[in-house]
Amino acid sequence: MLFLLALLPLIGALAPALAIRWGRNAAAVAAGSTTLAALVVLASLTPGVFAGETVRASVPWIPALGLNASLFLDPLGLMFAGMILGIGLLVIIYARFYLAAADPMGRFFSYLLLFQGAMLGIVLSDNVLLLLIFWELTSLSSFLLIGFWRHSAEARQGARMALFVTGGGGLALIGGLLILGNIAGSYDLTVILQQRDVIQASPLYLPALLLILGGCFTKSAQFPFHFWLPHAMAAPTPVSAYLHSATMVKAGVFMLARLWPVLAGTETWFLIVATTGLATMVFAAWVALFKDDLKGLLAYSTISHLGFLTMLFGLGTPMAALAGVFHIINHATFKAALFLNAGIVDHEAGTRDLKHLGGLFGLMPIAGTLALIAGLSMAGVPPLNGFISKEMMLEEAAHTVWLGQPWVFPVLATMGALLSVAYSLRYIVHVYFGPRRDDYPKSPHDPGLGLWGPPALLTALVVVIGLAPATVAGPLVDRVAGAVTNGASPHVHLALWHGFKPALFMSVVAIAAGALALMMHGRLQRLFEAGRLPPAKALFDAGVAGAAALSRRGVDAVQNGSLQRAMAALIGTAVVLGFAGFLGAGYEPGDRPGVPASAAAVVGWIALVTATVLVVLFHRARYVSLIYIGIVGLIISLAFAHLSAPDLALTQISVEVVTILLMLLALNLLPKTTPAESRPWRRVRDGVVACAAGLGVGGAAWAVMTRPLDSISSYFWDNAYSGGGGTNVVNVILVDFRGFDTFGEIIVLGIAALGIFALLETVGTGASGRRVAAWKPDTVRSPEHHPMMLVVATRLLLPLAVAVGLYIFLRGHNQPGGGFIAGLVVSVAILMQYMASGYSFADQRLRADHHTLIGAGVLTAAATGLGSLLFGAPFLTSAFDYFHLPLIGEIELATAMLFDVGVALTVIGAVMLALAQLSRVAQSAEKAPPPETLEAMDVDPSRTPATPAREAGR
Amino acid sequence: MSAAVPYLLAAAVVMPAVMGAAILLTLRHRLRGSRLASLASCLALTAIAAALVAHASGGTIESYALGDWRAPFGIVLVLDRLSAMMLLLTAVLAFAVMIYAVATGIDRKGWHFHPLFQFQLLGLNGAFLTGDLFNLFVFFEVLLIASYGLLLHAQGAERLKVGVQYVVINLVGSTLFLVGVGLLYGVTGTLNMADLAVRVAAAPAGDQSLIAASALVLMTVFALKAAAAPLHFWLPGAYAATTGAVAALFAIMTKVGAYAIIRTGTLIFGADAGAAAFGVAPWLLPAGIATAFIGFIGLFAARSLRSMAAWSVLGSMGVLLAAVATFRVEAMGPSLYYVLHSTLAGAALFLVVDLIATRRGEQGDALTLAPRFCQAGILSGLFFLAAVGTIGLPPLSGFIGKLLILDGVRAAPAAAWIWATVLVTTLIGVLAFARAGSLIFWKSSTLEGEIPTRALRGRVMGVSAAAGLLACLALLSLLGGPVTAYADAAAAQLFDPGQYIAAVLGDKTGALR
Amino acid sequence: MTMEMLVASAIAVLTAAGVYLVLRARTFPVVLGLAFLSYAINLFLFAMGRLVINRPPIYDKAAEGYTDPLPQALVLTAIVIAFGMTAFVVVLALRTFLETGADHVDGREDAETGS
Amino acid sequence: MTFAVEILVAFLLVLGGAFILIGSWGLARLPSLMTRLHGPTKATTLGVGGCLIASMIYFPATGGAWSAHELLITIFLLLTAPISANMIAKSHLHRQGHGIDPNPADGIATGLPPAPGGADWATFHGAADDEAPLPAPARRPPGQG
Amino acid sequence: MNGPILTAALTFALACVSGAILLNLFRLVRGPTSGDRILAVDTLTINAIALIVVFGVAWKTQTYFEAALLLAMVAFVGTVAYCKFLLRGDIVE
Amino acid sequence: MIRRLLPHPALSVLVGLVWMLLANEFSMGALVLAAAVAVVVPLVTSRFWPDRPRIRFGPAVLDYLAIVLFDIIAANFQVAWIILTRRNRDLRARWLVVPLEVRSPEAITVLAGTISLTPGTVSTDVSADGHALLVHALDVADPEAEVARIKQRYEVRLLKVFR
Ligand code: NA
Ligand code: NA
Repeated sequence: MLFLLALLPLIGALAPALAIRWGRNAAAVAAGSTTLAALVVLASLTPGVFAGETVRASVPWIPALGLNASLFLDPLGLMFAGMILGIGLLVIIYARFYLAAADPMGRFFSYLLLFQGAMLGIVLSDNVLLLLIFWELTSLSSFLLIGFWRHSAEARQGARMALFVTGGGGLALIGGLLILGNIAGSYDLTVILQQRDVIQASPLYLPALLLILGGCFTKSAQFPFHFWLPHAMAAPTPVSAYLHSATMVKAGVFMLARLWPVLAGTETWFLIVATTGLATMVFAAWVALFKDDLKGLLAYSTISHLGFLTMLFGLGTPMAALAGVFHIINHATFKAALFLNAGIVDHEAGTRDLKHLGGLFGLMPIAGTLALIAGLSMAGVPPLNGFISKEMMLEEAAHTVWLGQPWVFPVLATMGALLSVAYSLRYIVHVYFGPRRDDYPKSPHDPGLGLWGPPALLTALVVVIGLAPATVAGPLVDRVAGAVTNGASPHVHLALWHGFKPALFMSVVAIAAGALALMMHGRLQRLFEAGRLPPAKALFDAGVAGAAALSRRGVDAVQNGSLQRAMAALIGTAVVLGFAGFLGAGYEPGDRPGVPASAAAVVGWIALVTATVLVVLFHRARYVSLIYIGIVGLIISLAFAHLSAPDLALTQISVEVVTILLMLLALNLLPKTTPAESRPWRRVRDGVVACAAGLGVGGAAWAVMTRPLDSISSYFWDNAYSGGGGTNVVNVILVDFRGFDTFGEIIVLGIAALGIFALLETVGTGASGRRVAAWKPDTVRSPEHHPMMLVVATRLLLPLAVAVGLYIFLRGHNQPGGGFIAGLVVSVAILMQYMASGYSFADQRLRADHHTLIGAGVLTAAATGLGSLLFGAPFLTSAFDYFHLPLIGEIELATAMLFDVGVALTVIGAVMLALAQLSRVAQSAEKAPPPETLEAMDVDPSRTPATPAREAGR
Repeated sequence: MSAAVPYLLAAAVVMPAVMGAAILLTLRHRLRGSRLASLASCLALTAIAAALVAHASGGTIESYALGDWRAPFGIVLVLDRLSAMMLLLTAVLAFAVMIYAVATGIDRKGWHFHPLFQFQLLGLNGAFLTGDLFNLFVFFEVLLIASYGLLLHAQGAERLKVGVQYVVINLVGSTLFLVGVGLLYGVTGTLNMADLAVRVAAAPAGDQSLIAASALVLMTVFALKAAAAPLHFWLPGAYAATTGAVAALFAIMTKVGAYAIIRTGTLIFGADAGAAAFGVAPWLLPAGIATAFIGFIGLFAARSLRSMAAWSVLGSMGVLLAAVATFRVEAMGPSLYYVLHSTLAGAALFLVVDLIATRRGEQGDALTLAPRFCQAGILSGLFFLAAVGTIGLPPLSGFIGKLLILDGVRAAPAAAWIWATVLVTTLIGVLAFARAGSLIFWKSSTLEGEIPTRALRGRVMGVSAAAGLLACLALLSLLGGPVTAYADAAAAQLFDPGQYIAAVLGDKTGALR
Repeated sequence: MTMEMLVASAIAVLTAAGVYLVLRARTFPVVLGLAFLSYAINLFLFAMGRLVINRPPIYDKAAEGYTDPLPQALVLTAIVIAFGMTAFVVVLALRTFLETGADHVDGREDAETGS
Repeated sequence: MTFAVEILVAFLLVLGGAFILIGSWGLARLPSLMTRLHGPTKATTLGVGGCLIASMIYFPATGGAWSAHELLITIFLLLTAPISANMIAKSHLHRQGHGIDPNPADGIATGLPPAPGGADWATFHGAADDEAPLPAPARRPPGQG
Repeated sequence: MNGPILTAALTFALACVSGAILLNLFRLVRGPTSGDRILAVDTLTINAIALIVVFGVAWKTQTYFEAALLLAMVAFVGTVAYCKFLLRGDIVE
Repeated sequence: MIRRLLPHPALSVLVGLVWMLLANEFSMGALVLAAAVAVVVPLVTSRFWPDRPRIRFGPAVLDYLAIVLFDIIAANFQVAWIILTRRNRDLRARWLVVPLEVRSPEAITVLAGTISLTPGTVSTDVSADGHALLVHALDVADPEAEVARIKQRYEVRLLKVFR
């Protein structure tokens, strides 16, 4: 049942959005009937709760977090649920008639039900985490409701401000409740509420309290977090009536009441809560007196009454808590009635400005009467309900000593009551009485029943509770107060007449002086203007705008799109962390004997360092740097050869040349020099970072090389031949032991080629297309494209190089070589043709499609690996055997070699795709002739006539 | 079921590779065929991953010896709860993104989208499954090079500019990765992660400094991928400049970095690692906190919706990293839940933002006013939900995730810092999204006219893909119980590396050398 | 003088040169820097197997011992990957230059080099 | 290995080494690129050839396998060295002819003889390549463009 | 073990090649033209082949033969490419 | 059929020979493989060498090879001597123009290569019509005599080889 109760509005929220297809009434009926259904469910549970039973329902949700969908209904929850649903129903009826035809009513009711569901969730939750979810949901749904009139700037700003403040408070509440739950050892409210002593003794009590109060005070608009509430008045009036009288702002008070048993009663609680409440009550009442906007007046009055409630719960005495509970009911009735009344005035007269209102009583007697009654209740005038709870409050205040001062509370509470009387009377007098005006924007008269019915019902409650409090409200208040105080509340007979107590005296003073204050309104107004606080909205807006500007400036300054900065951060971090790691732990130098260096090695080192230094010094001359860097690659290949790594030497040699070709191809279209840009300090900084990085990596290499190695490699020794069928252990590792690495590696190569293709295929379009079209060579160029001798030589070299490639491939499993190197050798051989005879000549003759080669290569490798699955062995399991063939003799066939075929195909495909694509771009930049007009060589003496031919090269 | 597990494991890495190559080989010029193959592959991967999650949830760790060479000598794929979860996350994300890409036709805007996408999935799955540190490097490279291609997909000057930066910085990162791996091999003589764990734990005192240095260098690389401050510079520009679909897919990319930190940080450099034990924690914690603040401040300062989405990815990474940095089992489960959430939420936001941008005519994704556009109603709702998800408000999973993290880190010494970070950044996020949403949807409604919608692709399917991801967030929230139970169990597994080591090395640990 | 000294110092010099160059503002020197880093790291990774003269990891009855083959295999993989990456980044730099008219790493517009 | 073979191998090595050094010495000391070209193209090639032949003789003589593949490198070098030299000379001719990196020692700008019959040299005929642009070859991306 | 004469010859040859490489470096640094530098690199590569061959004899191994072979090929291709760039800017056209 | 299978018979021989040198072993298996390679490789690369030169195999080739080999070795000493002893300012570096009778590109290439390999001379360029070679000589007293020597010693012999 409880779940039904909580879920009805949430699920029902869909109904109006769907029902709006059938009209506004349908939407309203959908919303109203959902609420009514929930009310019925609540009513069915009420007898049990009144009988002292706590209705519970629980479903485990996230047990790991202690977040369970646990609901319970106790008298406090019952009271709030009743208010939420009851006033909700009235507001829905009212809104049906209040909203204009242009307003999207379906969405309005959906938002409203969403909010209603969230509110119900708060008051029904038996789990504080669940409660937090609903709490934040109220913030979100109220954001949507306040911003409902999206075209209005005030509505948008008000919605954002409300979301920011109440949402922010919600975040504090999260922190507070989590701490609370941790102290109590459970997030279940029922459990927490039993742990008063544990909680109050905990050192975390204060932070928890502060955070929780942060949530409560923001939600219930306590000073200094009150400023959002007046701006939330930009919402449609039904929303204001609902959210800002009975529900959302009361959520904060509800939390105070809910946690009262475990949090209240300490000096800290009293000092913070009661003081804040008192200050808010007086301050807001003072401001309310001077608000000319009806809803503004009501908003500050609401703030003041929330302060009133906060103060009562802050006092920490059971009696005060009881008064608080009672006033919650009373405030909800008269304030909702007044909000709805303000809506009627606005609706009928076309303005809410008190300066433009007055004398409406004659025009709108019904509304006027209702306002009169509700207003007097707000003023605390007998025999209305507001009077009774105010009396109780004053009585409590009268006995309160604040920091050793017995007068503070009584005086200020009286002051609050006085101002409350003043602004309430102002509402009544300045709207309904005084001279009738003729400048109303509209012609006011009493509205239809739909608009005055709901406030009339509420006003009836005001009167009935006032006249017979013990009968009407007594049982409820008694039980709720019992729930709030964990059974400690006194059983008080609610009555109009309390006898001659200080409160009566204070009340009389307040009413008399309040009336007086209204009469002196003009003079007080000047005083108010003089002592006015800076407008909160302006402050908030300026704050947000300032924060936005500041953060924007900060972000722009830090995130300036500089790669150099990012790079320096990365390398700097690595250097710092690397050294920090190294220096933070034990180190012992190794004892591995070094390998003596030959003179040749020293010369190689000199060559390497010379070439490196040359590149660094002259890197701005790009072409020459490429010549220098060739030396570096060469020396490294030699080093690999020298240090027992023939495969590496072969690979490095062949990769090197392809890389250089690639860079030369690119450099053709790039600027040939690098401008001098770095300032000296920048170069010094970079130099320092570079040296530190060099020292780190070189030092690490030194440290490792000088210590012995105990590696897994002996296994590769023992198994390469017997298990992998090869004598070149490196190759067996590549295609077998760690074939999966190689599988990934060729895919990397293939993807790189695809990426290159994608990048260059579109080079003729857009800005780059224009640049390519306008491209002019920036160097003087020889007229000869394809030198004869070169062409002839490469024709001979191609078959030889292909044979070499084949040879290197076939022996790879047993001797240095393998698919990758073979692929590169063949690629280089083909590239030689491209260089000598030209792109068009070579491309025409090379029938293989690069994409196909890559795809086929990867698929071959994958298929080789998958083949093993057919035999029930894992992916990439190899097989090999020796076969005896006639003539040829013993040969070995290994699946690993098929895998290597895949590698070679991919390599050839990738390299050729990249280089062909690059030269194609150069071709279009050159505006080169179509392929068929080009011969392999420019000068062909066997073809050219004996006469001089200057045009030979063209 | 468990008999199929080895095949499923192999399929998770082989199928995308084969699919990618096959599309390249046979379907290069056939759009419809490519799309079908791509979608089928994503769907199949989802099914495979779901089956693997179901298997892993039982708690056994599976080790698959590629090439039939036993660990630590060959390369193994290892399935534990964490890797299974990451696989499923990747597959679900990929499926939604692929639907979106096909629906909006972005796959036609350049070459080789589908092969690159499949190879990207290969890289991700390989990285999550591999049990070998060097192989992790290889798959990092696979996923990076594929991501370069995807990032630059459909090109344009802005994309190229950020592309250069993204590529170059990652290449330097790859170099650092090799420094770390190499150093670790040089000291321990092994590459298998389980074996590394054993050997690092047994390393002599004189080697500790080198191990610690390699650990931190590796962590630098992973932090770069995870975009932890101050290594985050590459992310906002790159993610904001690429296409919506790719950016959405990239929501998982930063998680790879986080995954690697978690994996190596608990397995190799975990509690038993001597001087290197949790050595990254004191660095990662402030970095995570800084990242969260930088991300959310950037979000607040952003000038466009796409860049908001990009910064929000950074912000959520910060929260995640701060939680991970506590290296406590009770914070790790929440972190894993948050990984799921933040990936899907980030992706959803990117898709929603892309939908909005493509409908707003010249205004695109700029935070400026524009007249009413097509599907504004539903998109405002989706944007609201995506924002709610991203910021971490109820009822979507972000709120649960944050509650979990707050609860999980509470016993950590830095709890107050993390709490403050999570709560304050959430508030900044609220403000930022409220401003943006109210501008784009509310304030813009004051303008007259309507933006014409010519040739708008993927009206229904595109929106459905985004909505589907948001529905996943709701589902994560609704199924919070089982999901957190799984995540907590995964965390427990991580903090008991003995299980992993035993599963990979068998009981012959250390006997083979 | 030992080979270890030569190799370690060479690694240091290559790394420093690479780092210095990748910190430059134009794509071309950055590419050169990446190449240097690649050289440095290949040598470094190789050195992790320790330095051994004339003991190639190939079965040979006459051989007295072998060097560690595993780092060699790793370096091979690393070389291939670095090659693919270098090719890609070279082309990317070119394409970006053609698209934006500048080869600044930040894509900054550049008066003198625009064609 | 017989003493005679050892002497032969040693001689070839010494000869090869000497030629290599002389070739590079020529490269270092001769006054201009064209003159420097003479050293490496000939002396170095021959020097390397000497070492290769030494190796070729050495392995069978020490009981190793029959080995002639060093011959392959020698042939390869003999095949490519003239082409390399030719290309370097051509590029030098071209650049000097156009006054790039001027290095007058070779007399290219001043003293280059004309080709017979009034024809120009292929690389350099006093004018830069300023040919008129021809239409760029067009290629459309199929299908998915 | 190699005899003393051969050892001496090997040492001499190694010294010559090393010296030659240093001379190549000198030309590389001095230039002055790009052609000089290309020539220096080309010569250095050829000298490297000699180095490999001599070491092969000294170590009695033929394992590095392919490296020498590839170097010969690569030196040629590299030199041609460098020159082609100077001549035409575009090395493949 | 044979022509189609062996587009360049001479090349096939060369490739087969190279393969045998590479394989570095003489066995039946190696021979068979060499034969296969000798057929396949020229076949797949034949498109890059569309018009093969016509070469007269026989003593002329051997004669040419022998004389070139001898010249290379002998004259290397001469160059070495110049490098070691001659002062730079005493060098008589000259540009020579060698008018050509040979017409086939292959023949000219061989001639130019020979000139470069033999001491004291480097082929620098070919004329735009391909009918003359530009040769740089390191140290030449009488340019005409040197040109005549080149033509007589090499070109005449080459004309016999290339038809
Ligand atoms: Na390289
Ligand atoms: Na295998």
